[in-house]
Amino acid sequence: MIAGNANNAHRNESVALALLKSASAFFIVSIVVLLGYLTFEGTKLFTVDHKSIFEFLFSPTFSPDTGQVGAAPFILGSLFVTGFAIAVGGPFGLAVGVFFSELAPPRVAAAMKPAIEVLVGIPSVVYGWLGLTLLVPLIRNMTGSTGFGLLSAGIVLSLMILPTVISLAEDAMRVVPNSLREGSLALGATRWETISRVLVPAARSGLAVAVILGIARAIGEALAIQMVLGNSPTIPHGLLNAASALTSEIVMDMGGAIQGSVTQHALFSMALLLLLIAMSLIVLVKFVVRRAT
Amino acid sequence: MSRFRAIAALAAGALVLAPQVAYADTTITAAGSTALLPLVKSAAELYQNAHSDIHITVTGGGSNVGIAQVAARAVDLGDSDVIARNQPELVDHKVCVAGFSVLTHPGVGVKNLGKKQLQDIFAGKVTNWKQLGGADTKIVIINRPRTSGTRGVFVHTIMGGQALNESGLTEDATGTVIAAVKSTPGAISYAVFAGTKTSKDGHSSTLEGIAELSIDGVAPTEENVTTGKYPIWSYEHIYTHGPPNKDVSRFIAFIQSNSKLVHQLGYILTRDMKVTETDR
Amino acid sequence: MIQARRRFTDAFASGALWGAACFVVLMLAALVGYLIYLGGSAISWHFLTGMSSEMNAGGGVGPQIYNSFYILILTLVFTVPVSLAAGIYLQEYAATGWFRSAVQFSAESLATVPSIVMGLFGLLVFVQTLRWGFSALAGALTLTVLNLPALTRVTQEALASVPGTLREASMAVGGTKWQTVLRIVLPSSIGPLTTGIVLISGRIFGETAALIYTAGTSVAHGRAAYDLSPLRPAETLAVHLWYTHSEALIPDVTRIGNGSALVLLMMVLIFNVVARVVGRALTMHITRKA
Amino acid sequence: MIGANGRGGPREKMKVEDMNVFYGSFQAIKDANLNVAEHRVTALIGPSGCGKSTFIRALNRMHDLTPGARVEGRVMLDGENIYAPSVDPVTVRHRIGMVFQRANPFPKSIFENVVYGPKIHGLRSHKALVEVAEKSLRAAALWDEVKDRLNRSALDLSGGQQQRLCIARVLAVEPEVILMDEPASALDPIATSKIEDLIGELKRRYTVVIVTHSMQQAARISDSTVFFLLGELIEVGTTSEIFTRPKDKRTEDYITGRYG
Repeated sequence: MIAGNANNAHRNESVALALLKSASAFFIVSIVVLLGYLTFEGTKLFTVDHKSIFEFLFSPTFSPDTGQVGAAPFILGSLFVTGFAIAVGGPFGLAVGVFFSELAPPRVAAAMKPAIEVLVGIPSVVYGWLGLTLLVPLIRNMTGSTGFGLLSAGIVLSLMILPTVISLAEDAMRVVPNSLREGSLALGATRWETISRVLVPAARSGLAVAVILGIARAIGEALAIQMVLGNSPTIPHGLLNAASALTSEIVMDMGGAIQGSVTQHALFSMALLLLLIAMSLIVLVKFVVRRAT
Repeated sequence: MSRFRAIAALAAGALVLAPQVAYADTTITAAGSTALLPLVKSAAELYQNAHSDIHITVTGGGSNVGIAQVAARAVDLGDSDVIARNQPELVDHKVCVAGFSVLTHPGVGVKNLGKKQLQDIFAGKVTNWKQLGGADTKIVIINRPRTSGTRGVFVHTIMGGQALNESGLTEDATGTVIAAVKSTPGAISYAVFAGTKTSKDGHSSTLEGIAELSIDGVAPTEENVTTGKYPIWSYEHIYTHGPPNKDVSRFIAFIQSNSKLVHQLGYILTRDMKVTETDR
Repeated sequence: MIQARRRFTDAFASGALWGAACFVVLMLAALVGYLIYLGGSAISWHFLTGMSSEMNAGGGVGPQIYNSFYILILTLVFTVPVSLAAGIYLQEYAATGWFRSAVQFSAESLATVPSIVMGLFGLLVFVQTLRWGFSALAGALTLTVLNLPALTRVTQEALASVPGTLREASMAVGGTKWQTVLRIVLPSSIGPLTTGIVLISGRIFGETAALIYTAGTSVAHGRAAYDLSPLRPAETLAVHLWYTHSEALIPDVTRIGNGSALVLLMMVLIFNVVARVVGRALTMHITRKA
Repeated sequence: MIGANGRGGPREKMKVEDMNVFYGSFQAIKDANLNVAEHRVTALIGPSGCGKSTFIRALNRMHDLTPGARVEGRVMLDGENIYAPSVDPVTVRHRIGMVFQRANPFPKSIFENVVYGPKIHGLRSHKALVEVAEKSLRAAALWDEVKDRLNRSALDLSGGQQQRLCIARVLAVEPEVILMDEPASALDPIATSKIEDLIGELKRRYTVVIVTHSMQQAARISDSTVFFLLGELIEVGTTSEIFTRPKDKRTEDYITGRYG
């Protein structure tokens, strides 16, 4: 009597669950196919073309037509612009995140936060376009260089990672229990002492995650920096020099790489490297979060 | 539940059917050389005005892009400044000849250079215009990426086996090269006549904001190209994957036969050439 | 003495934080102002609806705007059902277990894949392997994979905002889980769900790197530019902004660029405002809370 | 004599045998045994945290929805174990409805709230749904207050009206047993007394089990009373017995206010 008079609902339930599960499985399939494809294509440089991984990672000459596949200029370029962005945009973003969580009166926060969310939504080409029409001429006039180069790209990227860092930093600060705030203030600490000695240390793993995800955002950015970086496939020796990054080189060369050519294989190796960096950042985030709890 | 099932069926149907939906009319796609781009694009606009049932989309990307994409059947036409080697499936249609200028920022103070001097500049051995008798300005080399046919022609005709120094800027296309040379003091680069010259009443002149160099005293003019005195030129090719179909072949013929357009844009008709490529 | 120094430090630090926040907002205002200044004169009815011209000055971005919306809608058609389903599964069904962890980790990993790498993947799979060529469909499917994680997260958060008591109430009258989700939980989360979907639509609208080698950089001429077929090259507005710059064949590339950048910015603003207003209105309508 | 043990009195509707409930490793209910008489109101009382809510939620398998919760032992409904593997928990909840501590109307119209259950159980005809809605709302003593605004949002109702709507919603699926988890705890005295009057009506057609934090309420409305303490079912008896002659010292202490 209790069992089985809801057969129809039951069948729907299991059909629905099967659908939901297959939609979820699509994620696993996607990442596995993506990783598989990129690993397959990205290792052909070493397995089919017999280039050494050492050359790919450390050689400064990238000229696949003549068989030289050193990606060091791009790796250094990516690391540099990302480092620049996080060195400038990181502290700034953290500060603004702390501000929103701890200092901003609700009305000020309500007015300012939509602005930050607009920043997130601005397409990267628009940042690139602004860099191209505003920043590059400015730097050219101020320094006498071409204006294209690491400095321009670094500044553009700093701005682009701000919203990510700000919102994650704010979230990290907000989960710190109020009792800590009250406890510190009750001991006679000033607001700044409370923030710097109690709240920031308490939120440090969340703040670290904010910075790490800022790095992930920066290292994957392609067009905005491609437009202002100057795209010179050489190892840069100064802030004002043109350079190239992993992402921007892919943008430049991909369309013309003949299927199965060394060039295409090298570009896929670079894409694979980017993916591995991005995924190791995720693992790092997991590690930081796990250690904190 | 039936509603739910209907939605699921629709979604599945959309997924299966979407790729099957075909064009209503004839479509021709072209990609490749940015040196040939002005001609193909202009021709496409004219051709479509006359044939409203034909859709032509044209993109650049560089000669190697054109060859790669036509080989992969991603486009119908692959435009190239250089010959596609070892790809027997590609059929070559020579459409015209293009000359290429060496162009500089107007402030460099140099009007003529020898081939050897050009090699020294582009190999990075000479780094200041002062060393060549010009202004005291750092030389900024602006290259095209490796996929560029213009770059291939330049290296082939001028560099004599030396590698390009790539520490300067790299620009995607003819248009961006010209924009970058205009705005960068000390800049030097190479680009197709169609990009460096403007034509008015049948007379062509150098585009405002840049300077064109003579090479060993020979000015970059159409006449000097046809007689073979000026070194940097090449045949412009349109490749198809196998023999073209009727529509594609008509469009190619339209480009080849439109001498007015070819002249107006700074290209040279193949029949006007007094030398052949092997003479170089 | 010490008190005074502490108070000074406090005031100084607060001032610095205020300064940083104001700087960011002023910077945004400056960027927006600059783009309006640059692009304002470029935008006209003709610019917004006109055919793009590749050789002559005075072209518009009509086909590009059309393609942006076309690809956006196509992407949503694929993304919304899948991420709704995955979000429901993760939030309502899968409490624990290896499958859930695997899905969760896959989603997080997908979320960090750089869009240019996703574009490369799309090129390889849809354009080359499946031989669709550069097409709106290849672009939309690439964007689908790119945006699934974000939309799934939005779904999860929207579902989490529905009080558990409503689920209990449905169960307590004999509702199955699926009935509960479909009839109670989803409708109750419509506000935040809408906000999230519209915000992500804004991002899809402006996406570029993943589209260059999937949807392509060209549009057809004439009325063919407004073709409904998903298997045609479909340059979007954002790609157009990048491509006009990278090709720079158009004589008035600066004007087109400035105008396109401003249109993109305005679209982002519109998407943001719509997301907020509509989401809030729906939430209020549903929950009767002011 | 009215008793919960079924001797000579009313039929036994539900029977709990050796029930243990765990949240993870924490044991919330220890070896509980109970008989629930048909057409009677059984009240569960005890200090907060004593497990009475946990116990009542185990009676219609609501714990299935709580991650980490586990129920051992048997709960018989008309002689069938609702925890048997062949039993569908959804059907169990169809027959054993539940009303919660806080009113939880769906963010839908009053009408849609009431007919939600019948609809998901397959009733399609609009006419039939309208009839069910009126019948249920009348039975929940809400009809006169809402009959003119059935299409207004349920969230526009007052707290007391919302709770009676939730009761109507349960009644609409015609359950046999109604479980109530402190249904009046969030209500003002007037609304509370309406709910109490309603419960008195309901027992003529249904079997009611109610958790209450108020001993006075238990005394007013219930036929038998169960006392819980620290997860243990201490004592069961007729309400008058429990309140006048508790057998267990701990029950007496609670009744006389020593547990606060």
